Amino acid sequence: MSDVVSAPAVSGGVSRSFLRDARGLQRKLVEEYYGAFASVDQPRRPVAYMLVGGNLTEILRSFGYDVVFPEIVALNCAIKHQSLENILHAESLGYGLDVCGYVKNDLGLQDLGGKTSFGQIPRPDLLVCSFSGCYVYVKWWEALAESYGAPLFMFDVPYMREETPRQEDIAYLVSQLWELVHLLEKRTGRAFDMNELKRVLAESRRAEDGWVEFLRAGRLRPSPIEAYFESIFYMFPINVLRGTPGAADFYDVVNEEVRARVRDGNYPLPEEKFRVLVEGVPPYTNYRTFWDFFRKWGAVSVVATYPKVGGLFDRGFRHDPSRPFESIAEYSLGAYVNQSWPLRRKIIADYVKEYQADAVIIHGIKSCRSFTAGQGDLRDWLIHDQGVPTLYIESDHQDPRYFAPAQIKNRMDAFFESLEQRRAVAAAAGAAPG
Amino acid sequence: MTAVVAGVDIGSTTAKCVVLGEDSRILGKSLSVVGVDIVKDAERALEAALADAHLSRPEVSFITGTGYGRYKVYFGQLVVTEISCHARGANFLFPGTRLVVDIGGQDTKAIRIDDKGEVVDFAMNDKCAAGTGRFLDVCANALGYDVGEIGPLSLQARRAVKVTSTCTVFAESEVTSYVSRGKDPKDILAGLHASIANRTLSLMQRVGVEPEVTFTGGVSQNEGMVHALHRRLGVPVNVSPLSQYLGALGAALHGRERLSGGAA
Amino acid sequence: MITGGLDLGAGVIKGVLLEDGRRLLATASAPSRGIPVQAARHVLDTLGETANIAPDDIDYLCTTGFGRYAIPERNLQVSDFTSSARGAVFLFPKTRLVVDVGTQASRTMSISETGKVLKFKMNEKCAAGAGRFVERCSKYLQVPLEEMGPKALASERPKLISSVCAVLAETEIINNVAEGVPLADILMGVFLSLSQRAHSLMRYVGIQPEVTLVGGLVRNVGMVKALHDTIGMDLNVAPDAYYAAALGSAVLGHARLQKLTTAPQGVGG
Amino acid sequence: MPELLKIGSWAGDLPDGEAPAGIEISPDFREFTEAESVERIVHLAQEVLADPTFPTVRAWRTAGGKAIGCFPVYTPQELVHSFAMMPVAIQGGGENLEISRADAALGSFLCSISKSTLEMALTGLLDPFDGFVFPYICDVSRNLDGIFTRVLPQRPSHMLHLPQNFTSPATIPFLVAEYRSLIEKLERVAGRPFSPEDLRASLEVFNEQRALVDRLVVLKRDAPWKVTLVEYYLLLRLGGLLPREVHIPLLRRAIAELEGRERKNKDAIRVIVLGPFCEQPTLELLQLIEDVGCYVVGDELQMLHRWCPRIEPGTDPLESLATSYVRTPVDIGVRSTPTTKAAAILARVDAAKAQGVLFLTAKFCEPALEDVVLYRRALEGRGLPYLHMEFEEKSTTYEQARLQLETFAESILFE
Repeated sequence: MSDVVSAPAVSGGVSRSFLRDARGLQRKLVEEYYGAFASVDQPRRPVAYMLVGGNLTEILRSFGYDVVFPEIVALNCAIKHQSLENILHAESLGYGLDVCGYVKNDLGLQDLGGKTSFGQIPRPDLLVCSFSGCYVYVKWWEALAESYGAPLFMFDVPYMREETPRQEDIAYLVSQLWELVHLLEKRTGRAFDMNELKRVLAESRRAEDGWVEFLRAGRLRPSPIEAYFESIFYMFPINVLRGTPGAADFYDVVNEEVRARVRDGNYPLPEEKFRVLVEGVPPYTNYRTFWDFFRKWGAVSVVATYPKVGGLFDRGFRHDPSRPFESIAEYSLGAYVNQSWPLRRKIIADYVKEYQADAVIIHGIKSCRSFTAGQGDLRDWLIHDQGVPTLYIESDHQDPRYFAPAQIKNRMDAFFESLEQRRAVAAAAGAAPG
Repeated sequence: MTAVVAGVDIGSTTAKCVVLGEDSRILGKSLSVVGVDIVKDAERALEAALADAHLSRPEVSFITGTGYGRYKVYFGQLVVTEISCHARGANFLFPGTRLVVDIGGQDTKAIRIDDKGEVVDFAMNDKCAAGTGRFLDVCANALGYDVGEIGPLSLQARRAVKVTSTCTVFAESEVTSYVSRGKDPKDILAGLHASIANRTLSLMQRVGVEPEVTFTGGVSQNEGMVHALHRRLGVPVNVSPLSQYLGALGAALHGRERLSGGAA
Repeated sequence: MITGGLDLGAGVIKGVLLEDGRRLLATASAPSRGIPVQAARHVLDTLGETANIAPDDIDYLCTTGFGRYAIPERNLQVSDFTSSARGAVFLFPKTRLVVDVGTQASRTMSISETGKVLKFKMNEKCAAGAGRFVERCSKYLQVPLEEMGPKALASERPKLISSVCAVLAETEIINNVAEGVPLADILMGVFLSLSQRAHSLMRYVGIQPEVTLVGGLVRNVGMVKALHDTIGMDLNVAPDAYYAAALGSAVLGHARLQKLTTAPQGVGG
Repeated sequence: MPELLKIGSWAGDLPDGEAPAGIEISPDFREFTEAESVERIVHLAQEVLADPTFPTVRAWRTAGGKAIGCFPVYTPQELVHSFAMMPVAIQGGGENLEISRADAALGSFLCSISKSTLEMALTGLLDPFDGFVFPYICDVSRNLDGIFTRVLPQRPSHMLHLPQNFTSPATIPFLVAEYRSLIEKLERVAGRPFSPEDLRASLEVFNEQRALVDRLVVLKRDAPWKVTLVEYYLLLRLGGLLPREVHIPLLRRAIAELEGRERKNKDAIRVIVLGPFCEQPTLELLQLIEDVGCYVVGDELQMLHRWCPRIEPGTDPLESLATSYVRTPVDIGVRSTPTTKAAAILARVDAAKAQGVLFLTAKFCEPALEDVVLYRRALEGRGLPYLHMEFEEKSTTYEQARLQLETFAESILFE
């Protein structure tokens, strides 16, 4: 298993030690995770499929389940240029051109037998659908339930329209969580162990602290981290391995490395010319190309919204062993795409200030209407109401047919060129006598 | 400093070059079709413009490349995107310009600029080539016209038909279907122009419509399109016979600034 | 009995004359130039000249294609799918899957032994215009249309085009040219990309032998090779398959005519 | 001068034309109340649809009424009605609306109805409304609410979360709480408090409308030659554009006429149309389906009026309303019932004696697109033919649609 998902090599003026320790450890964790599924015939533990947004990892883990996230499998396929084949297969099954690429990649992959270059994806014993922020989740899990006949638990999470959830929302979620617990007791023949759940939650909390420390490093000038391209790799433990000691330890290593970077002056780019906020899902199929478009201009993403799809930990939320069910309910409500547009706008405005971003790059994707519908209005609001230079580009996260490199590059070049020009003009005006 | 500068704009279909004298007078220009060898095409565009200016290569102190093929202008000293170049070029020709609309072969741009010709904000066609020059090209072809003829013809329309397809490929079948239903080609052409004007307005609204509006790019030479845009916008639109050269002109101007140690 | 079949496509009008539903007497085609009626008349005249038959000698005329309703003297009109299927079965009786890579649309259909359409699918938006796309590439790359296929065969490392938009795909080709990709690889890339799209349509209706290629690009060796390589299966290819839809409509016309002549009381005016 | 119709607290099932106390209905609706023939009603409906300025809503306002725009599908219009406000179906801008600003705000890959609805908001066409309800039937509808709060800040918009967990005992209480949040906003717009009694009366009004709609649906299923698809559609469509008190008698008259109609039963194939539960196809496309030789004997058009059968007001009408969504709704692509869905479709096919299924999905409508595969498998299992086509609000040419529909009909009719 040497061929695993890993961060692309960073070239050009970057110290070779940048990303080294954390990246190596991340690679190892990914390898171990998929490696554990290698033996499909005799899975040691039952497998639950889950979705990243509002996931219930802790509860499933407390019952000894292994968790598989088809979204993450799909994105790994896309990075490794295996998504198109799966997508085309799904289209031959009847999934239309405009169905989400995650769904098509996954259902195509499943129909082809679940084999990837990073391991065999096991079949589910249970499908847990957290309907949190994405309607397609519901449709996707319906399709999986139909093809596997595995039981589906629908965890219905209300959309957040106010900053604080209503009491009725929490009560609704807690009631559903207990129903899940009863279902798991029935399926595993094990009694629910509250102490075990609390122990898992404590590990989650420790990982969350570490993850937030990493994210907040983007507030430094220059930023020692790449909050979009680098974070994407470090999202794996917080989303997939949360609740394990390994996840929590991982962020200790990451943060140690980030501190060393600051100490040694080892930054993502030799010169941080532009600090940008990136909103939207990355084009995984052309990840490296896209990153190059930033690097070329000395642009470092110091904060990004995409790493918050698994939870807005940096805005204060933590899993809490003293309020296990309530805090899980709050977690599920708190996924980034489960926030209404007024709340999303506020988060972005706060980020721009907090991280001193010079500009915002919005990457809209064809697949995800939840994330994307309204990003044009967001662009308008940022430019006209907030005075933040903003660029909006579109492609897809899974389907390489929608990534037009020449067009995207042209827009990025023009955008940074104009930022540079304006900065030069401002500097000239500032330097002018009188 | 007696410097002659040149700008070379390698677009998707044509290569343009402008040679500027020190008083920013246009000494020479060229326009040629781009073929399979872009590097050579860029060379040729420069040579042709120099011939037009009666100058030789060593007399040019600075060359800037722009357009899709800008990285193929190997002999240049600077590359700038056509967005910055159109902004600078429009400001040069019409100093009051605040919004530049460029309809090219592969894409359409709306660029908001300030009084110095700096880009404040821009928007380009998303997703696909809907509403670009290629759209007119393909439809002209389907109707059996040369792309140069369709603008004037569209102005003779009595009642424009509604063209709803924004996809270039599908617009073609829409056009064919109108023909088979016996619609007047002039009315179809008027409909096509109105459809592009509408898409263009949508782009312009993204950056904010503010007079003066300067219309550039190959399609700006199409009077039917100028008319359709004017009608849709309700404000006059600046058009110059030099519009096609605006990218190259802007590139040359950027080069001049760089040479004089200015903002570029 | 002589039946005529006319396929009024958006780009080209094709026609055939068929004797007794079996023997192909003549084929002819002409560009439609947006005026199908005139071009269709011209095709009918050419067919008559070739077969040495006066226009009145055509007993039954069946039309198909985009302009099938445009010809007032037609006796019957059928959809392109129905006619192409019959045409394919006429040429290759064991056909179960028909693929038509046409000027404005690609389509595919699975058929029964009798040539009845079972399932069919045509390309969606953003993936259209296969034939037109090849024409544009020909113009762009300055390679005559008839040379594109043979030239593509020399390709060693085809350069696939990813974009689903025909116009953006052109931009990609321009970039490939700029990056110095050999012409043969670009050309084969074009054909392979089109084949892949046709392949996904074929997979949707279900692939089973025999597969017969009909329509606009049947004469293009590059396209045939690309399709063959993509589906990994032998394809029925015949020069007359270019006329499959016209042929199929003549076949259907003959069947209808027979029915009418054996049951004359059923003819309504 | 005829008596003005009035609306307000309806007690029970009033006969036609009898006016309860409440807001007066503008005489502008006289055309509808007096329209005697289906032909005349269809003509009026086409006029209303061709006018993007919501003439019926403006007429309602001139009499002092307030109006709430309701996005499809499972919107509890009864709640709006109980405040004596007019619930109006927001179903896109139709083929004549030019989209120029909404594209920029939304992004490229979205359905027509979302773009035209936002375009209407940006161009003042929604000014006759006092508020909007967007049910969570998909992410686009949900996000529209958030965009509306910015582009129309003076008109309250409410995103209604529709639960997808139908087995939890906590679902109905949650939905009641959801409705209460909506009620709070409606109270502010209406300037009067919520009354369970008024809701009870409103439920009865809608029950009457539903019963009539159901009668029309059954007529279309059992005797499709008596009512064309366009007539059927327009009669239903008016239901979301007229005060219910105007629509109900109109529909009753129309159905009586249609049931008595003498028309020839043509040799056409019987099909069910699935998919257009939110965005609606153009009239031309609907007509084309029948022109090529199909009788539509089942469909998902105008689901806003048909999403559940009769609702018994019960002791707590609000809870009854919530229960109707959770327990007894009509399942369409935007409600999750994975294990029963395919079987339900086959049952519908059987009940309608359909020979094939036409999936008519709006371009970019993801929920509809995803269900196609599920249904496709079920239909193939039974050897039933189907055709999948996409539509958009703006279409002027139908060659491709005609070609596919003709082939579909030919493939079923001919050997």
